Amino acid sequence: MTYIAKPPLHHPSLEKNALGFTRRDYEGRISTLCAGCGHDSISAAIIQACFEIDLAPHRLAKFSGIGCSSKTPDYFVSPAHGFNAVHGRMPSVLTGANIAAKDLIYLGVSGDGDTASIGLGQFAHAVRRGVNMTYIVENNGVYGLTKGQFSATSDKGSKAKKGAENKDSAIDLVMLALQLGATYVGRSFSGDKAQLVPLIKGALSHKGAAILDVISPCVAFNNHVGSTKSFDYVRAHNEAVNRMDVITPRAPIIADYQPGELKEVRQHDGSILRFRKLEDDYDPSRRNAALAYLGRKAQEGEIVTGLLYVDPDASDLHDGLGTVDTPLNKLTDAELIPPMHALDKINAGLR
Amino acid sequence: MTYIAKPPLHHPSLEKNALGFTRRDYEGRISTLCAGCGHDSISAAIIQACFEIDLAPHRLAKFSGIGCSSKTPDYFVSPAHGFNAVHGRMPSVLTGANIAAKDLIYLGVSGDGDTASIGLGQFAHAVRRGVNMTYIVENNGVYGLTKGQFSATSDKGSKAKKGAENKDSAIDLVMLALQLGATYVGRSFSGDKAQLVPLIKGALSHKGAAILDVISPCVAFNNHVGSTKSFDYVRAHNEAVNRMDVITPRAPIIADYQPGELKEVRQHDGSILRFRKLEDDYDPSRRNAALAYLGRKAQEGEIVTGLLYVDPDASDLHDGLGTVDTPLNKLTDAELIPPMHALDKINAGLR
Amino acid sequence: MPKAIAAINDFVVKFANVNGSGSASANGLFAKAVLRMGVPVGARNIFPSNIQGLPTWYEVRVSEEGWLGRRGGVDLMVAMNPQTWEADVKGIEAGGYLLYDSSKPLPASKFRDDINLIGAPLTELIAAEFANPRERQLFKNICYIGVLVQMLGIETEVVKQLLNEEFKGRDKIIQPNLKAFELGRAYAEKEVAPIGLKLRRADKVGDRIFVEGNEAAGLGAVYGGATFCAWYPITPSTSLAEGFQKYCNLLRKDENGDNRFAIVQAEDEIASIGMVMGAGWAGSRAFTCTSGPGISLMNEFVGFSYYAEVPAVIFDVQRGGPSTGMPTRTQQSDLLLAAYASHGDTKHPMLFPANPTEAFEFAALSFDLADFFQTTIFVMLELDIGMQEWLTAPFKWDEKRALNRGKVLTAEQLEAGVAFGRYRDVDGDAVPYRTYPGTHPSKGSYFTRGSSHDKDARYSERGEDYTEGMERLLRKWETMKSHVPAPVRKNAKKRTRDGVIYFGSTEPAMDEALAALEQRGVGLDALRVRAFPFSDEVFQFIRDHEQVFVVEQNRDAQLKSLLVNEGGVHPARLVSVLHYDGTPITARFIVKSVSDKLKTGQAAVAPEKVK
Amino acid sequence: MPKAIAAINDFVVKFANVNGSGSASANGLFAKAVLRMGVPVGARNIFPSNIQGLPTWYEVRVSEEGWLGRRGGVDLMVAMNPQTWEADVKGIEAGGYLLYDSSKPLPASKFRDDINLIGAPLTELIAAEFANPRERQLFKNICYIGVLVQMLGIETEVVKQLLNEEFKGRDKIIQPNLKAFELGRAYAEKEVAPIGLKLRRADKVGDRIFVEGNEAAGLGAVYGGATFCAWYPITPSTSLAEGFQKYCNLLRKDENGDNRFAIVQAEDEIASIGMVMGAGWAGSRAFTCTSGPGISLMNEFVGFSYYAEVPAVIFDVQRGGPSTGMPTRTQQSDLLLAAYASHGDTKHPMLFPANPTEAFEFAALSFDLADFFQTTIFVMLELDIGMQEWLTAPFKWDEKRALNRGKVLTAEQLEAGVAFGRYRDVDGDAVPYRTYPGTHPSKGSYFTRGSSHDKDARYSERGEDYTEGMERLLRKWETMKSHVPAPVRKNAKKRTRDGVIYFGSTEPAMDEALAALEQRGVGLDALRVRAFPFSDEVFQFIRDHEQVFVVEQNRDAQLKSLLVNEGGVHPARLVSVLHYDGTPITARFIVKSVSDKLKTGQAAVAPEKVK
Ligand SMILES: Cc1ncc(C[n+]2csc(CCOP(=O)(O)OP(=O)(O)O)c2C)c(N)n1
Ligand SMILES: Cc1ncc(C[n+]2csc(CCOP(=O)(O)OP(=O)(O)O)c2C)c(N)n1
Ligand code: SF4
Ligand code: SF4
Ligand SMILES: [Mg+2]
Ligand SMILES: [Mg+2]
Repeated sequence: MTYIAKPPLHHPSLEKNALGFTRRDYEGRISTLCAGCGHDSISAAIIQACFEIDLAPHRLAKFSGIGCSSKTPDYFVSPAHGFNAVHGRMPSVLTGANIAAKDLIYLGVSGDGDTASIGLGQFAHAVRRGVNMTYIVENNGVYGLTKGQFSATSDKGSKAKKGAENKDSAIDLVMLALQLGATYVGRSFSGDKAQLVPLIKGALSHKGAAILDVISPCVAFNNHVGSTKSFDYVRAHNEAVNRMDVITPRAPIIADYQPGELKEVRQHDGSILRFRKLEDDYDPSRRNAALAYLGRKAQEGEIVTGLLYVDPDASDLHDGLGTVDTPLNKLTDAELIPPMHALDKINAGLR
Repeated sequence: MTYIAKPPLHHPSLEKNALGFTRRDYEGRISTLCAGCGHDSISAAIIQACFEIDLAPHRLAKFSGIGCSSKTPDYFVSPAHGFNAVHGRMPSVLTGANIAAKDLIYLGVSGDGDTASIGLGQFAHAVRRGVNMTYIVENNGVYGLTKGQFSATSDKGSKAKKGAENKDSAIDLVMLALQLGATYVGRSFSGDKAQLVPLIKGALSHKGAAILDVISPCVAFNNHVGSTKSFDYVRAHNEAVNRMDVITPRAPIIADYQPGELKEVRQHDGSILRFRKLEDDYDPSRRNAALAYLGRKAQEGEIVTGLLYVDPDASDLHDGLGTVDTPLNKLTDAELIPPMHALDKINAGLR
Repeated sequence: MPKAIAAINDFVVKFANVNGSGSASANGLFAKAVLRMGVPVGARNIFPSNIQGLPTWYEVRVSEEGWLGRRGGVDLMVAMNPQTWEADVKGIEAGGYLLYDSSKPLPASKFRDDINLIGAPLTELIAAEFANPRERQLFKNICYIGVLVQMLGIETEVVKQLLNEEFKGRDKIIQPNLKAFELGRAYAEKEVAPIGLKLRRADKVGDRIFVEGNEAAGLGAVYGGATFCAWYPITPSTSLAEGFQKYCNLLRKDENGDNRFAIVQAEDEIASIGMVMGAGWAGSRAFTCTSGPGISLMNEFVGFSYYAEVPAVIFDVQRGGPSTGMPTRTQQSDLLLAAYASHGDTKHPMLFPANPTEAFEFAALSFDLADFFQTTIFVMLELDIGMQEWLTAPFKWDEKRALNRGKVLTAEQLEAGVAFGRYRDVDGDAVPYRTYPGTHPSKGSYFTRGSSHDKDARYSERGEDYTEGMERLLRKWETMKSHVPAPVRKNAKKRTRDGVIYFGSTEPAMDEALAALEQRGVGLDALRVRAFPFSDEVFQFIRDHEQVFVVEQNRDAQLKSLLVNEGGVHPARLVSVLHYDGTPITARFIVKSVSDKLKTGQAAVAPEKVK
Repeated sequence: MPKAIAAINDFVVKFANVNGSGSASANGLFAKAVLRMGVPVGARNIFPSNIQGLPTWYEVRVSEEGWLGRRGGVDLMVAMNPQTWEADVKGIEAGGYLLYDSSKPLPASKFRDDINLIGAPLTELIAAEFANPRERQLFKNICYIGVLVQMLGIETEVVKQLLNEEFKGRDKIIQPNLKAFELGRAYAEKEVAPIGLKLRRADKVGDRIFVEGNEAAGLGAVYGGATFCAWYPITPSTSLAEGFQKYCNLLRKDENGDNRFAIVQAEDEIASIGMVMGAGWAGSRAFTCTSGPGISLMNEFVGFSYYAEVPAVIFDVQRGGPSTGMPTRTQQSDLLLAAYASHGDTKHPMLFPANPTEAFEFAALSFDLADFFQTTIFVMLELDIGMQEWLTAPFKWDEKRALNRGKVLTAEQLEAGVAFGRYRDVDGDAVPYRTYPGTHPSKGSYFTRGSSHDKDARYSERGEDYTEGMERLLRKWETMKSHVPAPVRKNAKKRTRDGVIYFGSTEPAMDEALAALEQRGVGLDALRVRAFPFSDEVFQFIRDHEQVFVVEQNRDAQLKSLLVNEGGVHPARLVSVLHYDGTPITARFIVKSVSDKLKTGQAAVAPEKVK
């Protein structure tokens, strides 16, 4: 059992933000994830981001599907309502809530299995609709909660040519989101707080569908994007200490690197992730260019991180629906129930 | 009620192919689609293609979901087994059959609603797996059988910039298929037999997932790729002859144009489709290049047609699964049931 | 040749056409004309699952007495579809009438000698006056209406009036219609001898309206305060979403033309119900409408709604199952699935409207029930109600009626220190309190999940927490029994030991059947069930009778199963009458089945054999 | 201080640990050691729905008499988890024993004075010998096994032997384990006084094997000729697919190492069942394995399978519902859903294995049934069977047994002119013939669809075609009754008017309960139901008794509902005994419930109140 890593040094958790909340006000229940799980680092980043943008904790609405990643909304921002949906169907639930209460900030947290396998359809259509939300995929390339099977993103990052020879070609959620019309698209790494926190802040402030693909290593099943052997690896590895049922607590992996830099990150199973951070002067306003760049880099086996695309004045689902400013869940009987004479008129028309 | 358009001129239906079959041997039951429906033209093209590649009719296996388009497998190649699955789930059924009987040729026919809306997830994952099949989307940008609602492809072809302002951004199935690793990807128009028949022949002969997006106008609901008003249009239009329940038989739309040419096709509702046929010297071996080209043309409001990408020596699902050459459905008891002594050994190991 | 059927204001006319040919609205015009004559009609479209070119029928029951269900049999057949000619001619009662297009001569073999033939050269008449083929196809329909109107003695003015109303001011449309109509009428006046079937002006329609159940339900959702519809097109439910849209545009726009509603066509049914869950959870009244296949797909979320206690309304416009089945035929065959949908121990309330008026009322009511009980309410419509126009009581709404949003704690209450535990049974009715998201800065937030939880919505794997919650859900189920619509009882004139239970669209045919049986000296007390869970009256009714017929439009006696399972009733006392070929049940079928079973004393056989 | 519990080869040991700490296999070693002593054990893991850091328990029932179900109560608690210490200590029977880590002193308040305390400084012992923290955590487990072995008098050799078998030749692993084991054993030898619980070598295990039901079912699928598994991971069914994979790799590779099988991890459960449909349709034996949520998602395809008559096998390893519920707890609560899954009128056969041996047999059988009846067969496993190791009869296979592929026409037969109509009832058993795709160049092709069809699989909207098909499906259902596994009856020693019906994992607890009740003079005839539809014997059994208890591990008496609904049984004669908190039912619970109900004469109350 691990606590969300608290920011270090003299009780910074007692600092107050513009609304007078301390970081503690954005914390949640004790995490039940494995010690060192990347997901906990992401929860910490979410807490930091909400604190820094001065979001009143109860104005947030948290959603998730099913999986270790999907458990995390219970571990941050307790004053916010949370909704653990069924597996792979969180996007539709979030969409419905957003339609009902447009005055809240919507955050969806999911896993690569929850989003790219069972949830692919709902993910794609929520993006198409431009639901005003921040959607974070905690991507470990594996099914953690069910003990280490591959997910549809498992091969991401491996050489495209080789990739073609792999059983199933991997789904790159970032490219998919771009193609489906997401208006804020970024990728990062759970261990790169310096990059992740600003990305989340931007996503929470963005109007429209903001998609963040966050690589997040699983310490229990040592899987990683690009790895194709990790499940066997777990068996072998665990057998060495003679039990299939041993999960050794690990320290979270940290990665701190500069714009433009290529960073090789070694995971718990020794595998390497090759992160390429976008240059400072990268222009995130060109959708097709972003797609092309990602395609090129993927061929070189690099995982591009950073803010890949943003349309600052995107419109969202409510614009399309033409709903009133008052959230639908706050409309009064008077606004909802038509007068009796309207009914008389309708009856007359049906005779 | 219409018959599949028979090829014209002196009983060509009596010509024999290499196997001694006449075109009639590839026909099906009488179509119950609306007179002039683009889907019937596609059925005719399928018949032509099967005839020309000398496919023994019973070696074909036909699959579809639910919709007007999905009814068509009943209207071609009667000697082949057919399977009308449930709505949007045909890809999984075809995959299972393909795994069971690898010695048949697999053809899936679907609609844009069946594939891009409810079926998006299964479509994407069947493509990822490289199922050895020809998958034809009879794309009319509308739900025909349920009377004219939009489908997820409804806006395709309209200016990307404008598109961005539309409610939902459209799904381009061709770009999606390319990104998900399809190894044969093409687009055509139901009225362009000269282009369509060869595309289908190539797809049927290709090993791996071959995806064809075929634009196919709906005469009843006059919808078309890019149209955003067609449902209202139907109402208005039909009202002019004072009934909501009148479907006027139409002649199918024909389009014959040259490689490299830009062809404007006027649909029954007067709307325009702008087709750009690939140059003869287009190189279909570069996946990323194809994606980029499609993106560019889409911005110019052009629908690129032709064979966009092909990997001639692609591997398929069975390669990944390492199955024996004998189709699984032909394995004998002897090959399937392990000997008793194997069981004794297993028992011993469990004491 | 048997005696020609003679009847005034009491007969069945059936039209046989090809779909997409424009017949539907012409036939509808005929039904409306009869209504305008003050004579009630029950009218039903029987249409194929395709868009153009297949057989379609329209059956009109004319009944001054007011029997609006299907009677069975056809007195006058308007046979306009060569594909189905044979069966259509065969279907006519001996002594009945056949109206056909005599433009092309037909061999005698095509006819019957025990019916009365009325040929009218419709094609010729129209061809003489209209040039373009589309108009020719189209106006043939209105032309035979002209013939009928003349033959039956319907007032011409009535039809002209209807045409004028329908196309107010659009002369370009009205003129050719009137012309075609007059062509038929004049021909009949000259060439067709008066027949035994007559329409005579009466005053039996009253203030009733003529409307489809789906449209009524859509309107009911507007009055019920629904703000969000997430749906996926499927026959026969599509027109419910369209009805909601139509009336929202009419009644739910604010002064700036902005929408006090939202309608999303989802990518499939799982997404539809998922969106409804999210909206219901957030405090909007939300619904989806679908049919059998959609219910099958929604199972997982329905179970979630039951266990996490999230309000939702699902309109299931039932069609012929199983699987894709008969999409354009009617059935009552989703009861078992809806009642116990999803894995694990679950139960879900259902409402059974019997006509468009109740479709309107139950639609509105369902949102109060969903909000109060925080669970999924199924409104079990049927194609026969949803997609058919019924002559039914006008819509009413009590101006004083407020929306019952159930137990929702406000910021003020929380601020005032009201203790909040999401799944606590505070009031003893097993219905817990909830909060909308964002209600209060520090109090009232909770976590909704489909996994096991304790009274305060915290994740828990403790057996005690789990069973406590599951038992409360059972108690909540008990509470519902007195909140859902009570059954409607009609007693036989004389005391009787026999009863009959039925529901939904069976009502009109049952009314006629009960009268017919009573005439034959068979008296049955009748109970129309209107909701699940069943209230005690239902079981009291069963206890009050030795044997109870249960009339259903499905194969497996699904309502009977629910009665037995929920009420511990001895199955042997419930005798099933089942009609499930996809056509609406008829009075004659009920009369015959009940009479036969009474003769053979079916109800007496050993339990194992019953059903 | 009550008398210390004294028992030989008959007691309950429970281990309380933290998951992911390596305790599971250490505890498993203990159970195996007892078995090697010739004494039967029933062993159960109770684990959380997470990967590391939450409470987990392992309960071992030691019973020379052979009672392998849960008895209830704990005689010796090995309390290694501070999180659950209180509840764990509380759970011990008065006079029972508590083994704990005494490295850190604990206040008296933490203990009870009516139990016997056995402290062992496990942490210290290990810390003294092992440096790295991971090893320290790990070997603490094997260390307390050493203490137990010594305390209970298990032969040390047995444990050493087991370790050597498990890690054949891998000394680097064996040595530290032996060391840690010896540390604990030696300590106990010196410091722990002998206790009242003793293990004595016996010869009661016989040739039985110790195996999980999921692994057994996976193996059964291999012998049953399954060539394709499409699945989606979900607890508690995942290990079934893994078992199939393991045994396919062992037994189904050809000489070139190519696979005579295929396993696909689908993107979700809808795709899994869809693939199974396609493969079954094409003539391969295919299955999927899942749990409740998956069944909910598969509804639509299951209905398709019923109506289009496509063979499929679904293993439902049941867990605690509804919704996500209790993923790692056991229940029997998917019966109603599986029996009537999907919209419209449908019924689906179910098999109820009671242990891994039957899981093996029924798995193999299910493919014959699916192929012969061309419909979905549900094999209803339970977490308690699937994910627990059971001491069970060894697997057997009759070498002469051939796979029954059902009514499949070959090219030769078609060539010879055998008439083929896909949905015709040729043999009078209502089971039609089918063909595999590609069988014959011109004969034998047909079109499979979920929409209404006629005898020859042509699309049809005619009511007659539809009802003919639906009635044949009912007759097919009748045929099944004599083909599915018959119930197993055990009569009480003396004649009795009371009976009990149960199924699945309830068997071992029921066996012990029946014996206990008999001792108290309560004799019950017992019937274990093994399949749905129920054969006549089941209803005969009910007729033979005045009252029949129905013991189930769900809240809503789902088996009772099926009995009443399918057999027309009077619900009042069936008295439910329900256990559904997610833990396996215990003998003590059954004894108490039955005794209580017999006292209060429950069975006599009015029908409406029953259940
Ligand atoms: C309908 C359904 N199918 C399967 C499962 C089992 N299940 C729980 S979590 C999970 C996968 C989670 O993977 P991912 O989304 O990547 O989350 P992670 O644990 O890796 O963070 C699955 C298959 C389920 N809960 N519901
Ligand atoms: C589960 C389910 N939902 C909805 C439907 C109703 N339905 C039938 S066809 C169809 C859409 C068909 O659109 P498309 O695939 O584009 O085919 P088209 O008719 O346009 O050729 C729908 C929604 C269904 N049959 N099953
Ligand atoms: S299993 Fe993997 S994903 Fe799940 S909590 Fe442990 S480390 Fe994280
Ligand atoms: S409705 Fe449209 S798609 Fe369907 S058959 Fe008619 S023309 Fe074709
Ligand atoms: Mg994952
Ligand atoms: Mg379409």
